[in-house]
Amino acid sequence: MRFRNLCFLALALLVAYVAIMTVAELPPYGRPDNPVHNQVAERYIDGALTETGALNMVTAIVLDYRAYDTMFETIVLFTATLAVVITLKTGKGGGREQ
Amino acid sequence: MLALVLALSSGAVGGLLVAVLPAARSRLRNLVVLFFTVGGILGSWQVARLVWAGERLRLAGQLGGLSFSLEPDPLGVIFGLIASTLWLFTVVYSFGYMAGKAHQRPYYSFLLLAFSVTLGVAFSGNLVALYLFYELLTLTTYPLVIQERSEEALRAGTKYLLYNLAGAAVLLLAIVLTAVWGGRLDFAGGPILAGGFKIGLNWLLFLFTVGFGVKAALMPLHRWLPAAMVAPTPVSALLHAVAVVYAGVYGLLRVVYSVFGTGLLAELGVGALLPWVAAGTILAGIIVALRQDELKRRLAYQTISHLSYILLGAITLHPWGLAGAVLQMIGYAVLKTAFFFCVGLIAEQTGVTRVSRMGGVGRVLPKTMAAFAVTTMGMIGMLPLGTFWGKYYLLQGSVAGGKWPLAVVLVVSGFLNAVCFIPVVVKAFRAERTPSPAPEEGGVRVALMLAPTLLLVVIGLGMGLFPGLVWPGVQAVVDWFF
Amino acid sequence: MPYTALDYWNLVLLLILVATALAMYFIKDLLHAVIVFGAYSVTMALVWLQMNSPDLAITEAAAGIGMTVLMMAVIFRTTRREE
Amino acid sequence: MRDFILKRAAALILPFIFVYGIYVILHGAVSPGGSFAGGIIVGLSFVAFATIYGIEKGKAKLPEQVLVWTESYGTLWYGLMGMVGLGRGVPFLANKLAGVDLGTPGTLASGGLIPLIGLGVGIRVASTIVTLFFTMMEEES
Amino acid sequence: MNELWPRLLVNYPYLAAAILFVIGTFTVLTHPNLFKKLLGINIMESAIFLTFVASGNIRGGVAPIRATANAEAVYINPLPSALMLTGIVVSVSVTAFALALIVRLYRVYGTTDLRRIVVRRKEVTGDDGFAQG
Amino acid sequence: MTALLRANLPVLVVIAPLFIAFILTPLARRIRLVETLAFLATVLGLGAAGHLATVVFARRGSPFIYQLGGWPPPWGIELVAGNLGVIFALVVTGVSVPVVLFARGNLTAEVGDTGRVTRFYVLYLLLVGALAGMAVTNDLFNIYVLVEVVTLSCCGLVSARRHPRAAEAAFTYLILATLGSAFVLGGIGLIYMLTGHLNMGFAGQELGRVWPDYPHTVLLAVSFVIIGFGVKAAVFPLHVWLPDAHATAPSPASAILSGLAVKGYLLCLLKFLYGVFGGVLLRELAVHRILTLLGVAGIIAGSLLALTQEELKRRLAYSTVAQVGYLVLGGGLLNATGLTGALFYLASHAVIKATLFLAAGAIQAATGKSRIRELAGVGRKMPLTMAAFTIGSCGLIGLPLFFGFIGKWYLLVGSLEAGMILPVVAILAGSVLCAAYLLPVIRTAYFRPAPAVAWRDPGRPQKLALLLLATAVVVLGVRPGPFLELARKAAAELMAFV
Repeated sequence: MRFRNLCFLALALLVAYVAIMTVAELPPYGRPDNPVHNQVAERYIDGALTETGALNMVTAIVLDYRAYDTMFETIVLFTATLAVVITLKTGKGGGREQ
Repeated sequence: MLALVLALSSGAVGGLLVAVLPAARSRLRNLVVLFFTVGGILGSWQVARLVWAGERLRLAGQLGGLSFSLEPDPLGVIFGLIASTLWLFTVVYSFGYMAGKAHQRPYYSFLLLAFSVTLGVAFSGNLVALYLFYELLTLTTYPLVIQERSEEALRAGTKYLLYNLAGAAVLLLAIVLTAVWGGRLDFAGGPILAGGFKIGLNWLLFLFTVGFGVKAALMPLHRWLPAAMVAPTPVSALLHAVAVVYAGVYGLLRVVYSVFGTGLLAELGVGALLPWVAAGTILAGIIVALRQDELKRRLAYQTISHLSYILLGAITLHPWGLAGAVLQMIGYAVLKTAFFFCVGLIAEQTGVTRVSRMGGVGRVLPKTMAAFAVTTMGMIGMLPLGTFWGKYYLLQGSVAGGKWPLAVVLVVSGFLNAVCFIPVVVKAFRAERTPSPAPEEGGVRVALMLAPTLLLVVIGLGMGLFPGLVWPGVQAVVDWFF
Repeated sequence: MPYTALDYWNLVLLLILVATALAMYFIKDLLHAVIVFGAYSVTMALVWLQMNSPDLAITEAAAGIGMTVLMMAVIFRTTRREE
Repeated sequence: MRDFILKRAAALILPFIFVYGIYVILHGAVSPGGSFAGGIIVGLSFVAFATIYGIEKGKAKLPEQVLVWTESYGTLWYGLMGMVGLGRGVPFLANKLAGVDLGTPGTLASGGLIPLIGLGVGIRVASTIVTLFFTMMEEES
Repeated sequence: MNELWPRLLVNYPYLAAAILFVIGTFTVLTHPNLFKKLLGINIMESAIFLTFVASGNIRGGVAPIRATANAEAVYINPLPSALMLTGIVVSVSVTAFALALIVRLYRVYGTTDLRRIVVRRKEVTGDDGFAQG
Repeated sequence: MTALLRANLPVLVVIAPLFIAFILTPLARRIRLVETLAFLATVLGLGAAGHLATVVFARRGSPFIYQLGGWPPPWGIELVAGNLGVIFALVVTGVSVPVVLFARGNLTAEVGDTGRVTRFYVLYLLLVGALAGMAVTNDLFNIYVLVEVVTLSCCGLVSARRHPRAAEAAFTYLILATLGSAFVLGGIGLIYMLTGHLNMGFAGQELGRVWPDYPHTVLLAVSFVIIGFGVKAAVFPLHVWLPDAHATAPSPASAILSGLAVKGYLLCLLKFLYGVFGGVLLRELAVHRILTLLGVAGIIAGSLLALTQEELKRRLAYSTVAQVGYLVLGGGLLNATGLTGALFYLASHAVIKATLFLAAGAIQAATGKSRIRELAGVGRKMPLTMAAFTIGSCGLIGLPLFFGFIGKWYLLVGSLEAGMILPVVAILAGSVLCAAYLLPVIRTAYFRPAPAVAWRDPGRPQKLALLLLATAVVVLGVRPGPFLELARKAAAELMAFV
């Protein structure tokens, strides 16, 4: 157990090193000229009002531009409910399992 | 075309039919088995006739970019004829041998299936088809090996499977390499790789040798064969002396003449090494056989030795060598089957399975022992028998191919064969002690076993006295490749 | 780039996040760990408010604090709290 | 018996929490928050009710069958909303393209299908949360 | 090195996220208690959410809700926020399911500690449970 | 009406099972209706996928692009039903039909009362829909959401089994799979930060332009994606959860988990590696070598581990680890032949593993035995079940004329084209080992004396399901032509990025 923990620790340190190098390399935080602020984001910002009628751009994206994702998101929630029920309601006989 | 389909499907249909027949109806089953075996024989004779007449039979299919074809040529036809003809004898012998034994239904069912598969090996027109039937042959004969269902049989079966499946895997690799380098896989149209020399060809030949060598029981890969002798005697006779091992030998002949071609093979280092592997196997096999007390094991090691005769002939790369190989294939198959039948008869009637207890058997079973004696002479390669001619051409071929030490090996091996079996015959006729159970020569059961044995011996003698009977077939093979 | 007050405020929040995350590993009492997780969620919601994502902040507050922590607390009524 | 004050306070506060949740759901297109946050708030108001007044009363308020229905048909509702435009030859989940009136931005009815979808999702999330808690709370009994 | 530090200081939210991620992963993989594993998963996920959201932020920007008051405002990128909204719901779902499983495990084994579960597996399920693997 | 359906085919494949799933829960009392509806849903999905295939064939190479909500690519979510999508959609829907047929009237013993069975079906349909979604989606974040649906429904299916070990297996699975999702999401985040796009095509283009500026980030993103999907798809050293989960799940669930769910993640991995990162980057970072090595290790280790298992379902589960190795290996060869082989093998393994697991489930249900050496005589008492198992085994071993062979052949040729001998050896050794761990089962079932107990073949729907799958193994093995053509086109589609 101890040896395994040490192994994981070493692995985590390795990951941390790469992560730090990556962090140093990533586009600087909070700049308006970063790659993410491209034409995609611009259209969401400028077009949300006219194209979807929502003031809140996040809602516009969630429920209109990327509504398909949100459909699956509700499905995830639905799945989780089903899974919880199927896990906990083991049927007749209370907590007994066969 | 119809003949080809008939030859191939007859066994499979019969096998499936037997599998669904009720176990109790043994007489009906025997009739069905006989009917479909004869059907297969008729089909294969018809195929042979057509091929010798120069017709081109071809059944081809596409398997996802891989062509898959059945196209018998003279060599395949010879193998097919040997297998199908001997199958009939074996089936009749089995009616006697298996009578009253357990698990008859799977036995006949798989025997017929293996018949189809063996003919498939013989008639396959490209490497993919050959690989398919080669692999199927392993799987269909496995239940026959474990026919006894004893622990020993199951162990032997596992060994059989592992050796052969591993061999098939190596073979698959070799085939893939051939496909990548040669661009095609069909046998028709000359050697596949004749186009040019490549560095890896030595390795390819090595892989092919290992792949087919497992079934052909080349010496370091032979260990499954003695183990598989736990099977019932007809199975040992047919499959492990003829059909299965010939599939390997046949594959090697294919590799030499259809995949590489004699020209290319002569340039390869491994190709030059092969005759010596074969020669080593010949000698080692028979020497090991000398030390076996159990009769079937002795025969098994002798099989290993004799299979390499055929290889030896093929690898001399000389027309006479090839002729000798084909002649040996025919003659040896007939006599070895008869040999095993004799051993089976002896064991069934007197319970003797060991050389050391053979004394006096000749007195109680004179006909069987006479057949035994004749086949022994055949194994040595004496004149009035078919194997003589094979050996003669092998000797000629090795000398003509410039490898005269091989001829010496052949002669020595003949001598060792004599040492191996003549004393057994002498002991059987001369020693006093009588084996305990009373023999029952004369019943229908024994007649069913004895008749095919004697008939085979007669055929062997006939081939020795009138070699012209088989010569046209041999000639066709030699003409085909040279 | 000089830090503004907002950045320092952010830094403090992030440090709290790291500290609570570490604390969660070491705390023995599971209920306490869950409470710390609640603190972690609140801090996260604040961070997101700082990062101009009020939608996320509200959702995190509802989901992370309300839902997850409450669920875990409900679970502790049946299972053992101690590690 | 167990905490009178708590029950009184809950009776006062919970309706407001509930209404606030509905408000968040409905104003998803206008202000921060949205159907998920709102749904969770609505759901948690019921959960709090069930925790304080006992799970039996909670179940009496929201029978299992209702939960099952809202759960399933809430998700279906989303898909049906997505199919509004299909008849007009526009793709699945289209909003403006489907010819829905977007309304006046800034008002509650703005955004075409967005509030409708949002309402469905909100109810669905709420019922999910209630189901989850009820299922887990049943454990102890 | 003198390149590294200024860049790290600029990207401090990412750095924090990386640290959180490592802590979370470590917790998931090494902590024997099932609850702590679950908390670790949550930490991991929120670390990634943090990365996403930070990448969409702009210093001095405003929240992506169009207000009539200042038409000149620099709105931040709304996409990461929208995505992470989904992410949070997913993580809540996973948490709920994992809690349900923990309850069921507790019902069977009477503990939430992996080490003890391994010990009790044999006596509860009647066989030696999971083979090596 | 037909025009309407035709115009919406790509999304129809996805939502047909989902929509029916949504209405099932309230119908729990009428279990027959639920079963029929579930069957209908999968048949609908198969019909849609088949229709989609003909449409895509008719378009001669240009994929069927579907913009959800009418939003054009960089903004909205785009579904691309190319050959790759079609092949996977066909596999998913095709395998799901017999599996749901097998489950009919057969789940009470393993799952429980009607409410649980209904929820099992709902989870099953959600899984199928989400997998079909994976086939056609072309959006990074959409993949993440789909992956989560698949993960949760898979874990739900595992925990549906009423067995103490099921919860434990499901928990391990859930935790590790969520760890994997977190890694995947991290990878997506890094890609998004560098490119600003979530559409795969745009992100791939942009990444191909900017990656020299961010070497570490790209490396981290690649490793996140590989680790993430590797955990979920049970690529060898990360496979620890798989045997427990697949062996304890109810049999239909095992079939679908081993046959399809794992493949869905692999498909996503391929989409990421080829579609987003692209061949140049893969070569630059030597990712393809790593994949090949992982594949080789997986084949050998998985097979050897399978060999040591005594329980039939566990043996099959470890076999899945080995077979995943083939697919990863094929993905790492970076040539069209290898990819063709991998995609074909993906399909064949889906069908074959479903056959094997269903047969194993039928055997377990009828005999109550799970260990291999207790199965003596099953072959004679349950002829159809065992015949299906035998056919499936032949396919998995890779005999010619069975479904598995062509895929292996192309993988072999592909490895040789890539000039690597190690994968070749591993593939062949894998075949032999596969024979070594499957044939003893068949031997015991057929050739050992049977005890005097009345075991029977399962009921009619179960028989029909086994028959369908076994027939598919044989028919597609004898006539792989059209399917192979599809796989080849799909591989060409992926290779277009290299």
